[in-house]
Amino acid sequence: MDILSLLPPWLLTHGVALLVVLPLLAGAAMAVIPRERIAWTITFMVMLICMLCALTLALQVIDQGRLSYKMGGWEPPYGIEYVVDALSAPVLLLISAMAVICLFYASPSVKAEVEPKKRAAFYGAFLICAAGLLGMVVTGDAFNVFVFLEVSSISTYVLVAMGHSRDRRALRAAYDYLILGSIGATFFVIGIGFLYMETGTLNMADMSNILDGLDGGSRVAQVGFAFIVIGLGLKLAMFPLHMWLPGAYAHAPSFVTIFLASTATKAALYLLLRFAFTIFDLSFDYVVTILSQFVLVLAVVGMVFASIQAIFQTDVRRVLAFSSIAQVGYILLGLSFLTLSGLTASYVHLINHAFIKGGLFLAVGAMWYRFGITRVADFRGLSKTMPWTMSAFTISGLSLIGVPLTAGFVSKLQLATAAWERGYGWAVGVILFSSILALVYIGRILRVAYFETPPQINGVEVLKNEAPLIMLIPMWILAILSIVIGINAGWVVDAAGRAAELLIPTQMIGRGL
Amino acid sequence: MSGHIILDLGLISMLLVIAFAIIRMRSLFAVVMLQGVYSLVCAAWFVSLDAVDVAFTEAAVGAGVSTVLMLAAMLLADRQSDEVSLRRQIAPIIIVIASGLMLFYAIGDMPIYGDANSPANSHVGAGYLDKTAKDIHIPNVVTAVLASYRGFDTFGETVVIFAAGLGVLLLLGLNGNAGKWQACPNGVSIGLGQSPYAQLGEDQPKVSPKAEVATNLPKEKKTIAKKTSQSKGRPRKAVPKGDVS
Amino acid sequence: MNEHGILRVVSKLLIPFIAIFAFYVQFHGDYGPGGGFQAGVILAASVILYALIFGLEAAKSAVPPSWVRFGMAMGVFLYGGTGVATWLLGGEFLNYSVFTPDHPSHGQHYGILLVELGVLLAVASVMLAIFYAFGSRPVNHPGED
Amino acid sequence: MIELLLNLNPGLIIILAGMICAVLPASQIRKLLVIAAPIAGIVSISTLYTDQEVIGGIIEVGRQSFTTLRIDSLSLIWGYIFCVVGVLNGIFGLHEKCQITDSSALIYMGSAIGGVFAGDLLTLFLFWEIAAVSSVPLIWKGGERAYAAGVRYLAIHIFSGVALLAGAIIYGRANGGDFTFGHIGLNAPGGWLILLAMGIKCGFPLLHNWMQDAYPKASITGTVILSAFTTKLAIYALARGFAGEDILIYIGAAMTVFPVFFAVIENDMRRVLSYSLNNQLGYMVCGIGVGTSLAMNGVAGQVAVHIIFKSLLFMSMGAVLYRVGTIKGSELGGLFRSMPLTTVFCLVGAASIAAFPLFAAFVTKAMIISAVIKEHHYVISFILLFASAGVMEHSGIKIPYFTFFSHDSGRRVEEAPWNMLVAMGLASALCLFFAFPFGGYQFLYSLMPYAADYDPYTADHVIFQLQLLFAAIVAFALLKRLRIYPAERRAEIIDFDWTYRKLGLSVVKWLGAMWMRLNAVSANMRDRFAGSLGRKLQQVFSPAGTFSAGSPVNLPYVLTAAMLFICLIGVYIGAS
Repeated sequence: MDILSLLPPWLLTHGVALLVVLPLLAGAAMAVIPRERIAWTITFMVMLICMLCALTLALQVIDQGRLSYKMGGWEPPYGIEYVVDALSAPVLLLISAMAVICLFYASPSVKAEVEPKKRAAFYGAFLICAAGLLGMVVTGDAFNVFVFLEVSSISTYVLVAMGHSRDRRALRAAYDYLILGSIGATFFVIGIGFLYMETGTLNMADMSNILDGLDGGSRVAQVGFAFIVIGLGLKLAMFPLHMWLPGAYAHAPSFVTIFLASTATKAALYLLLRFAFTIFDLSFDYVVTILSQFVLVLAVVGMVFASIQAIFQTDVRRVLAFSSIAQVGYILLGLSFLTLSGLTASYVHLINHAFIKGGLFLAVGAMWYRFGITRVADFRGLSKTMPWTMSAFTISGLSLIGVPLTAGFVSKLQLATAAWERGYGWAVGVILFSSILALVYIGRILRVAYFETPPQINGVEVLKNEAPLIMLIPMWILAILSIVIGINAGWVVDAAGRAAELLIPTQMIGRGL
Repeated sequence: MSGHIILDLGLISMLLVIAFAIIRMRSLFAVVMLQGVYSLVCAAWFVSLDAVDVAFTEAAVGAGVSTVLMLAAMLLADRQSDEVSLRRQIAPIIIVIASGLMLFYAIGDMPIYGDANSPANSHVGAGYLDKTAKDIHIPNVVTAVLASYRGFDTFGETVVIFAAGLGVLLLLGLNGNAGKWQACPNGVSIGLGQSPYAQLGEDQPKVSPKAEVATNLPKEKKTIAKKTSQSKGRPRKAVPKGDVS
Repeated sequence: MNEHGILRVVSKLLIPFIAIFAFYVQFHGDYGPGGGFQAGVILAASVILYALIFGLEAAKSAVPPSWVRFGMAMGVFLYGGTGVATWLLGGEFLNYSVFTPDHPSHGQHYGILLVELGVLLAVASVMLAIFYAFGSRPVNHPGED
Repeated sequence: MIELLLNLNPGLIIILAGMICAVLPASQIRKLLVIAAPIAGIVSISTLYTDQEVIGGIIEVGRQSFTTLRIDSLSLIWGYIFCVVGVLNGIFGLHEKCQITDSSALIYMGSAIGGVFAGDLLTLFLFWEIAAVSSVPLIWKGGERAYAAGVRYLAIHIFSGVALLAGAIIYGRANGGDFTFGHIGLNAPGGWLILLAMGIKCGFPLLHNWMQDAYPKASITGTVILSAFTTKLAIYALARGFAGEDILIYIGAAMTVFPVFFAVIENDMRRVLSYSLNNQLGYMVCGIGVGTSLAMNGVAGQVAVHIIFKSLLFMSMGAVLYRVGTIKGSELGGLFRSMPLTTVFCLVGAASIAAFPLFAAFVTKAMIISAVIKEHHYVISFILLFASAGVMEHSGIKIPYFTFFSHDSGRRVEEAPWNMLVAMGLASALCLFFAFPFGGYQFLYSLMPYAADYDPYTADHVIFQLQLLFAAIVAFALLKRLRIYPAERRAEIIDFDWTYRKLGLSVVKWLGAMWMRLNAVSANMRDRFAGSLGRKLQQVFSPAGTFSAGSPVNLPYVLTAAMLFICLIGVYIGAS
């Protein structure tokens, strides 16, 4: 790659660590920075640098394959290893790019939603959250995953609770999230502990080798696997473990909801892929059983159930939150096929859904910013009062439904094809049915926005009041991205294909079918 | 060896008794104190398991500071907890038993405690013992692992603690004056109270969201919850105004 | 508070020793159990004890909340800064050996000392911050949130 | 350029335009697109068409290949006419500035065209569903009352799509993975399912309710657009898949007759037109059932002219609704004074549907009826003739009479907006052109799937048709004079042919009553079922429902524990 030769060599070697350390340090700095403007600028710059870092890493991975970085200079099984490969590079890029996009939007949004003197610290919590997510994805050490899971979780609880100046229910939502999230993290760390007991190492690659040598390991490893699946299941909102999600998404500040919806569950999903397919792998029968049956059933039930639940919500953010749970179901469905095409579809949807849901929440946030509304019934006439915002919402909404020429269609088509190839004709039906449900819940919002007249205040119809440009830009970036992927999905599918090949090595293809 | 086992069993049974007492006790003050006791007994048990560093931390944090912090938090709340029906305690018991069963399932294949040939002690663990003496020259291997070999983990943990502090800063403020500021949209509010739907009393959720939460509470509480939540669920006066900043 | 004469005298005597013990734990961490985390907690406990006996305001004037806030950040900075320093010296993040290339183990000693100090600072400040935050809340009537 | 076009279904061009419309706040450009897109469609079809079957746009998805483009003599006429009526609709809707209806109209039109050119059943299914979904906003635009109708419409059409998909999969599997959409026939595996899907869409008796439910409630332009595509796409699919199935003859005959009764009693003029639409579809279904080349030609021609004159009628009623604000027969009347041009256009449409010589349906309907007679289905041909008289009765006379003449309602309104007049004028011109004895109908016949050597303007045909029509007119006048005609009040009397009055009246009465009762019972049951289902769903899923409760309830924890437990059992089973 030509670009790589232009960059300083230092960045190429240390970029992996910089990606995590920089936002962490900047986050710490926010505690003492008094001015909101400076805080925003630093946050923005830091995340921009992170995004560039992630981009160079992604290019390097394409160029050289797996990158490894030895924290503290210690050799891997002893020290902590950071790894970037085809599986993690796109997620890193996704997280950092979404952070940058959200930050555009943050400067007006945070002003409306967060107390003035807390804004700097709020950005600090955001930086730590982003760093935690990046750390979870980039690390090659099982315990380090837990550490960064905690880093991101703790700051996420705080960020969600910051919605209390909008709605006191945010505190309750954050508390729910805290309790369930802590159970998840505890289960996860119990699982890691068991794995350590079984293998005597914390390094993922080392662990994988040792487990292979033990042929899946004893009951200790099996129970560890169950704990890890459930712990991560809580974090990624796998269907019946999703209870924390709607409240958290509905009551957090808009900016936080956007970022969380597009990245947090994705990072946890990445971890599930990482643990289930590379540390454990499909040569162990119990892994195959859990993934191809347990996860499959939950995915299918979740897709339908959460979609139906979304239809009955009165608050738009809750509608979208339940839809997120359903979308997690799609991703898990692809994963549970245990085929290359299934995993590719899953990974494509992981990326696409981040863009789609990010775009939707961005638009909803802008609507709150202007009119203080989040309920479906209050969306009346928004196509006239906020035409550009509503158009962006519509594009992302159509993409969520899976209308052709949008990103959502690409991933659903991939998924349906994968299901077909796997011989799950019924799964195609479920995907279709769930899409119809998506059509109903999105259509319900669109109908109110397009077919009803704007409300009147004191007898005067509400006038056009478009969101500020700086909010429109990010949502249109995502909306256009959605269409671009819909028209030319090659690059996303390629990236996903590379990730899937990493997850199911050639000799493993066909295992568990 | 057998003395050790008796000591361990004694400590475990103490922990169990204290844990049950904490669950059943309704005086919060006593609960806080018992938690301190629990931590202390825990620390003693850790010492008996030769995990001195962990024991030290448990004693300092669990028995020391967190007791004080719990007391400070308790001052802001009632001294008595509400009575918790047994029905509500069933779920935690189920979760504990299920997790416990899973652990028991694994026990059969676990290495014997202190087994020098167990993977945890033979692979990387043994390596640390060798390497610390060679690379770092300090006697306390735990410190070497924490601060150097896995120093980045500790960095992460420091950030976790920092994040907790930042959270306190954000939510409570160091001077106890946070939480009064109210968010408001930058424009005309047409939401909730001002929407014609709300004026007609239509389209309101039949049960307000906060009261849904209370569905499992006893009957008389439900009505109270409904009332308060409705008064709180109302929007604040939305005053059209310019840029908030 | 004036009536608790014995408590006041005893604690005045004890608090300096507690603080010193904290530093002992900190610096003896290389040789025995202990380290930044425990030391930070103990250091915070000494201030908290002071606050419990002499009142929150007195404690706040002795250790102002702004210091606490600063200390939190400084703790992370000290830890992270050590790592950044190793970067600047050409090593990996937190590779202390680059401090003294001739004697890697000396570098490790310095590094461990520095990061443990960072942990101490962060832990002590955060503990105090939490205490201040809870202690300063006006006591509400029960039932209000 | 041709290369690119060869791989592009003309419907996709229009769908793309529709998508652009969805996000384009500037209404002028949108309107331009709305008219330009169908014209582009015409151009693209005419470039693509050759004498042979054109196959292109093959997309490979996994192991499945989708043939998105197939133009042959059968689909050609549908494609053209859809584009033409698209232009007309675009002009008619120029005054309306709604982003979403513009875009959904285009997407809907595009998917109908796409469906016509679809080469395999799966592609057809895709377009079939897109058409269903994209047409719903047109109904919703009709206001509060239309919402529920839209949902019902959507549900029925989605069901139709699912039936089609299921049938297609069964059919394709039985054919070894070949999904090509050719003649299917009822004996093929999955044939009945596919027929059911198409039957729903083209309003087979008892499956037709959605049409009279949704169309009259849709927005003014919405009804015009809706009337053109959905059912004709289904007719195309039937013609392609089930030509020559005898059962269709009887279904078609039933379809032509039963709506007549309702059309006569109905007060809402747009609903009258919906019934008459259903009746017209009956001719086409009947013709498909006969399946000879003459019949198929008749069907194709009938589709073409029917789309035009039905749009014309709906347009004129739309214009009235737009200006007057109501479309109830009892509240209208005497509008010819204030809306003279609309009146003229409406009369042209009425004459066309009634198959007056020199008006559109004359040259096509006769083909179907002669084809039926040629195959010796005399009873059927009699039924069709009777229904023709009925058409004359309700669409040819009733609509213009009660709207524009009758007693004067005293309403003085403006003439319809210019764009509506232009659209109606063009449609009227087409109606006249297609029946024009010198070069007009010949042109229409040249587009038909088979070579047509049929001459509609023979003396006996003209005279017979005129006799039939005048009989109907006399009947109407007589009934009117005798004050039996159930006009402005909702009476139950219906009549069709004065010679058969005594016998017919009682039979018709009985049939109508039974039909009404059946409808009422089924609607009641449907509503009760939907209501209780809805309540149940609400209880479980709504924000106040069982599954939305927050943390103090035990559910999340119990579920977590349960999942852990199940997971462990899974591990145990997997490992052992």
